[in-house]
Amino acid sequence: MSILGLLSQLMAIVLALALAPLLSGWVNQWRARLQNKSAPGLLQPYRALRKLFNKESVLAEHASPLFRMAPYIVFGCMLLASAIVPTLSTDLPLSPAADAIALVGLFALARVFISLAAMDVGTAFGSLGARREMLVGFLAEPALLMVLFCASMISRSTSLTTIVETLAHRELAIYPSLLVAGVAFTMVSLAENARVPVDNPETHLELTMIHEALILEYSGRHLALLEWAASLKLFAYSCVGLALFFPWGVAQADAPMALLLALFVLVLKLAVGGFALACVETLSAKMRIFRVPEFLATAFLLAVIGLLVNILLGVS
Amino acid sequence: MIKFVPQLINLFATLILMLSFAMISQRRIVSLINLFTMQGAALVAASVLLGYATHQPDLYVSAGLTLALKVVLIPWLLHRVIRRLNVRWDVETLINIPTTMLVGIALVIFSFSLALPISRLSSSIAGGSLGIALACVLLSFMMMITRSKAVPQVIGFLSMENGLIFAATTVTNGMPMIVEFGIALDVLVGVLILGVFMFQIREKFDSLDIHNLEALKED
Amino acid sequence: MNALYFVLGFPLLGSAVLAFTGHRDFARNVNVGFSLATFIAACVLTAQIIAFGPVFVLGQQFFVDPLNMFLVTLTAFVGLTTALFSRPYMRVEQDRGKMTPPRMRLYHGMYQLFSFTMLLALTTNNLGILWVAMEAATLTTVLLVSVYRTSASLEAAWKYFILCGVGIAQALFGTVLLYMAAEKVLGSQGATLLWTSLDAVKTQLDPSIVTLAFAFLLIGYGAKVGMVPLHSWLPDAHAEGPTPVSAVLSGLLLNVAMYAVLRCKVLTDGALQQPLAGQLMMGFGLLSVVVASFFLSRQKDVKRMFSYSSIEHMGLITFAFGMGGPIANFAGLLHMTVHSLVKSAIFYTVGHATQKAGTQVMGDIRGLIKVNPTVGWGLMLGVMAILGMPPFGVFASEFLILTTAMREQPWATPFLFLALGVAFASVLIRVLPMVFGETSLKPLAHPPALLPVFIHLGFGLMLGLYIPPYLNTWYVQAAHMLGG
Amino acid sequence: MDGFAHPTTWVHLDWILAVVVAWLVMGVLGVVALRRFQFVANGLFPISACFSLGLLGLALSAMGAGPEVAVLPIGLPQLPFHLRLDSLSSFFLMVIGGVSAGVSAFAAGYFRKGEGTPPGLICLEYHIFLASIVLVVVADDAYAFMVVWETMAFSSFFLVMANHRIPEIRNAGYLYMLVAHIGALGLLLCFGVLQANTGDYTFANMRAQHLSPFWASVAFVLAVFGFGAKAGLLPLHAWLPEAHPAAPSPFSALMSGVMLKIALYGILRVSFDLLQTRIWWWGVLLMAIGLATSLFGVVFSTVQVEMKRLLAYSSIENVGLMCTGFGLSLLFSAYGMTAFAALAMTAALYHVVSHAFFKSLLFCSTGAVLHATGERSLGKLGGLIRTMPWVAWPSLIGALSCAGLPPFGGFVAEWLLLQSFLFTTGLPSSFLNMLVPVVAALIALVAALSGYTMVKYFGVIFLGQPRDEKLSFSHDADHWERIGMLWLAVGCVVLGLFPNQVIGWIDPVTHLLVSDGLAQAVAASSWLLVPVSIERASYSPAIFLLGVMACFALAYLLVRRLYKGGTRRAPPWDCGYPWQNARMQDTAEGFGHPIRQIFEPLFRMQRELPTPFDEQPLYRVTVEDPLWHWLYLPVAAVVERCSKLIGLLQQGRIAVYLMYSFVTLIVVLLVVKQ
Repeated sequence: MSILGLLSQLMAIVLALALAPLLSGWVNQWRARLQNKSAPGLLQPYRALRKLFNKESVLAEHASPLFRMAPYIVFGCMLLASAIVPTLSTDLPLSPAADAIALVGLFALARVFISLAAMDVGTAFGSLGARREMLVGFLAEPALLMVLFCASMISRSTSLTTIVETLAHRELAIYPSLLVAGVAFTMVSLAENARVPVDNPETHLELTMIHEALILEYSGRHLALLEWAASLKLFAYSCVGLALFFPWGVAQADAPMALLLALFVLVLKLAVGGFALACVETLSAKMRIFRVPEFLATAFLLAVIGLLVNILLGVS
Repeated sequence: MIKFVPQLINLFATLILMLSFAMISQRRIVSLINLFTMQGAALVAASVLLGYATHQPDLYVSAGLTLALKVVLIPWLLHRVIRRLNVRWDVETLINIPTTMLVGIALVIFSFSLALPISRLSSSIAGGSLGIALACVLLSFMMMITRSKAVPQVIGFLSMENGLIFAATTVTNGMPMIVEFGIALDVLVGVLILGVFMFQIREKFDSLDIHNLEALKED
Repeated sequence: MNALYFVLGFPLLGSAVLAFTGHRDFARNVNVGFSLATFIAACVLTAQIIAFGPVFVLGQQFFVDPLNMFLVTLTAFVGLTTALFSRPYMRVEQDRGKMTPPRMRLYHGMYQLFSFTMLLALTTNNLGILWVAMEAATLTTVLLVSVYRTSASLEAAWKYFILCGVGIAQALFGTVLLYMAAEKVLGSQGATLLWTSLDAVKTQLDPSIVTLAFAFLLIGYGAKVGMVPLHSWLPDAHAEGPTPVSAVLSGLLLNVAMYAVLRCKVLTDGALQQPLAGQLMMGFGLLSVVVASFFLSRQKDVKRMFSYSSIEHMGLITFAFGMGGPIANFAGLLHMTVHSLVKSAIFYTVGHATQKAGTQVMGDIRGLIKVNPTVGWGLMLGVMAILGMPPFGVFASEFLILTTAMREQPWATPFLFLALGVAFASVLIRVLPMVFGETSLKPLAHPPALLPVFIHLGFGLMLGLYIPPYLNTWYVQAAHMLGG
Repeated sequence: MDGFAHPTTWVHLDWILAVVVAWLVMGVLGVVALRRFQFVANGLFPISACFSLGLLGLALSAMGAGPEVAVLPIGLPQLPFHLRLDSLSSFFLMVIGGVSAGVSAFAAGYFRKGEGTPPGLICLEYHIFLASIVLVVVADDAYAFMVVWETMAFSSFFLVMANHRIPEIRNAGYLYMLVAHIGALGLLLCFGVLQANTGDYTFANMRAQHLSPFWASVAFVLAVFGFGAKAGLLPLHAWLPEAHPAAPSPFSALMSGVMLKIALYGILRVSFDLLQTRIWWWGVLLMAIGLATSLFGVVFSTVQVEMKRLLAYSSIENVGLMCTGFGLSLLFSAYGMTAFAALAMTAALYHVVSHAFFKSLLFCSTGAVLHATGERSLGKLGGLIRTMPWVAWPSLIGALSCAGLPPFGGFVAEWLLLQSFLFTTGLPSSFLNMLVPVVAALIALVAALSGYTMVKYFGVIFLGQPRDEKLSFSHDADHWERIGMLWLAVGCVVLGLFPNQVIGWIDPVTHLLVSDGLAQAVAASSWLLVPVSIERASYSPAIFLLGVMACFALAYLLVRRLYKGGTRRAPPWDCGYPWQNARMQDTAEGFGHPIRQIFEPLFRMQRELPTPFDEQPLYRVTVEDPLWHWLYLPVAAVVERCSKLIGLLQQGRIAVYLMYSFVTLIVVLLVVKQ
């Protein structure tokens, strides 16, 4: 538990909190520009959060304590997830606490709580959203697990820090299984973060919305927390993607000065990632809800094929 | 005289076989009962001859017993039953007579081939008659199967008893007295019960046809 | 003065007394009294046998050894409990006018005579007398089966008499052949038909004659045991007579017939070196188990169903004795005891149930537990026992039979597995609606005598969990005596 | 009880027998006081719960101790009941003790006056059931095992038939008893093979036998068939969703939580302990059956509309997962990789314990709901969290644990299982290596789907608006029921947060079965669960929970200081449609609709669509188990046809009967002639 480790852990958490809204703001800005609309400010999400934090929170008459507790739990899970994923350096005291499978479990826990909270209110929209969220969830989770398995096959370990270390500091070799797993991962992250092909983050149209339906009943500070958690989730997913597929530039345990360099590299990578996401969103149209299972099933099979390829080619 | 006795015994044995063959092909009940009486008489004669040949007094006792039962008492009883229930019309058979005859011959051949190896070893003078006794038993068995009236079935059963008694006396020179007596008693009581039954069946179904005794079956 | 005289004397005396006073009220208690006397005499005889070992009585005419000793006690005991059961049963039958005074006289007289013939068959040493006693047993029960004078009972009695008469005749032919084979070895003085003398000299008997003799004896007595191709009379006879008669027929007469087959098997095994007798019995046993279990699922009448279940259990016993070997014989003997105890208990409860419902058709008997919990639970536990559920003794013997069969005759186990499974399915599906669920039955006028049922089930449970040492020595000695 | 030493010098086994005797006395007391409802409910059941706690303590203390042997005088003369307590049986005793304590306490509050069979009789059957379960686990010879095995089935049959007035319950009881008996017949034959013609049925003798691979495989397949029938593995599972909902809830909790595990104990005892030879395809067979069962179970549990059937199918799914774990461990030990075999075995055993706790908790909660509302179908429930908080929160813990979510026991078991699957790449045969992705993927899918089911279960019952007016005045669980559910919930949480301690208990069992254990790897780091090595994988539930709680507190403080606005209560957002009512919430069928659509070929559905002219349009879809029409009904039809054929044998004519005996005589004479 070196001091430096503790420092890097704290930095990671603060960084996540700060950068997450910025990342979603950046993506929204690029999306608007690509659709040649006038783009909202880069700091728009921060202003929205401050506004929501000051508004009065309206609760449904018979909302149970679960309804009020859910936002905090979801926010806590997302924060812990982004703390676990090695973004700046691999010397994180918290990372032995949870490996890849625990990370997937964490996302599942958050999803279950937000769905239960949505059903708690008892309106048609809430339960409809919960059902759709669970539908997406139960297909995306195994796919994500397979992707993580594929990566752990290569580094013979499921703890994220070891994966990053082995991939980053081994000689540059092209792993075909990682290519296939990468495609699967992008499809899963699109579904999980309610991006366009699966669900439109901004829409409030009852028939199409999945993520929005869950947080329909929330307002005031609870809504703020959930919005922040959503952006944190996007941030965590992109960090996992970077850790698995573009691990270079992450600081080692014994190189404190490298933290600054790692920060710069991380911001650059996130920017490029954000832009790519915006392009994907503008290029693809939203699918019918009954097409989503096929979309996710293909992701799932791609991940399994990645694993098979990994075994077939017999990584050393 | 002594040396004639084995041939005489074999003669009576063949007579019994021929009678049971005739009983199979008989159509009328009254003549069926007469044939059965004749078979009983032949059996008595055989046991008397055997008793004389092997100097065993208890064979005479068993012959007397058979005479009393199979030749006198049971035929009289059957005739009385037939008169009381006026069952005079002839015997209905399930399969026609010629086929029963063919089956009968096949049975005789089978029982002979079965009994041949044994009869060679038998010590008693009438060893050969084991095959005939077995044939009688099988023929009367087959008669019971092919008859559809109660009285012919009873007669079949009794002629089977005849066959068995004949086997007992010829093959082993008679069984101990107590056993003979027991067998005779059982046969007598059996016939009495059958008679009682016939009255009840007659009164319940007002006919002695076995066909109406077919209610108990798996539907 | 050996206790055997009393064992045989009391039922003979009882039948004489009851033949004249059978129709009176106290006749029922007299019947119970005589059965109790016979049972006590049997216990005294058992004590003697335990003390002094096998004994000859009346100059070798009667011979009592471990094999028939426990059967004698069992017969006397079940005779006593059936008498106890028939007291309320017959009173209800009388109230309903189905049993007129002459029929009551016939019933009580024949009942005692029937137990006399069975005890005689068990204890006699002379094969001829054994045959006569078996024939007499058939005669006494034929009248009992047709006592109700309905067309069905008449038909059942007729078939019973004809088929068993033919069977017994073949047994006589077998005895004659045995007599012939023995005479060649022992000379022609009277002792040749005594089983003990035959047993002493069985290795020198001529194999071909003894095989032919065993074939006839197996077919003859097999008809009485109810082996499948010869079983057709059994369901009709056991279902049509009054229930105490069916209980005694199913419980005891089948055991006595099996005892006779066993006596002959011992001689045949001695004469022939190769196990032909065992293989024949296994064949018949397996056929009986499989065919009877498939019959079970088609039954509508409760007593017919349980008589088919008797055929199935006797098939299992024949298969066990056919396999031979100490464990299989032990299992066969245990199965005989427990089967007669549990089957008679079932017939008692079924008797009361049919009287309550007024019909034997299972479709009309519903919700016994609701109407009379003791009858309902008695029937449920009895059926579970007969189907081989563990705490009861039937499971113990089935366990031994199946496990030895698995290794010695693996080819037979799929058939046994199939048969036991189908039997379990078909009996349970009929009994469950009878015992559970809503009901429309009215309680009986006279309280049912259910003490015998729970005594029997108690013994069945005991035999399943703890076999007393002296009973165990009996079985081991008898199993050893049966060869292997 | 031969040679009963003074109580103080009793060994664990004697104390366990004392508990068993105590239970039987409880049962008899119950029957004696048949109608005195108060005495039975508040007197007997709580005491038996204390005895269960005693059993739990005994099992824990006996875990490390060496095997103890005892002989009871009852049983066949040459074969008295042999009993043996080794680490495997003490592990399962721990499961029995823990779960039955909670369930007995819950049952104390569960009984109401005048329902079904008198509580005294149920008390007897219940305690015979408990006693026989304990004896099954310590039985050490074939006869004792079979006797107590079927007594367990026998007594649970009567429990299932508790309220036998309803015809469906009678049919369920019949099916249950039939499959149990057929399974037991299979076991009988398996023990017949194991005794290898020596006539000695003790397990010690069976261990000493060296069976040829053929006979060993026959024994193994028979054991899997026999125990599978009882555990509810795929082809023979049809009785489980019928029987468990039919029984009163506390007993279906015990049957689901414990009795299915006893069947798995049987598979473990035969395949790992009695059979010395281990062949690799055994593992593959067990894994295949396990996977098929779990996938089938979970898919069907998502589409159920009756809460207890939903839980029964989810029990099938969990049993399937455990079987997969055992199969993998068997595969590893067949290739001699004991360390990985120990990992897979620990995963499966962990799943056994956690499933026992959370499934009985869920069944108890359905029991409480059923008693409060008298309604068992999900379509008429909802919003019970407000009127029954004491039932809702423990069942939330149960649901999350069943879904396999991180802080609870279910997740640890899944985590270990997935870890063990990562090592199959070390297997020599390439075909088995291909196994990894397929099986791992299926397990992940099954875990995710069970999450889906649990959201449906908890959401539809406890959250949202009550779908029926009479639900609003449903009373909460009484104090006994609360104690029972709290005890089980605490069990789930402890299993979730302290895996190292639990693996310490499981270690002697894995040492017994696959002669290797995780203990030394796990003991190295007290708070961190490291199955093989630190860099390979590690998971620490305590830190994990601490992390989440810390973030929770951070957010709460952050918001509390920053936030100035208050909170206001208002009617829920109705998007401009004022006549929204409770019926408009998503129903149970609705929630299951996507699964029905995706896994369409697996179901057998009858759909009743209303015609446009109906004034009362009714939409109903009934989902049936396809195996009924592929396996069970054809078998019944074949039996029916055979018995009809054989029925012709008995066709009434005496001449035909005489023909039978005549032909038999001829045939036998021919046979004898040669």
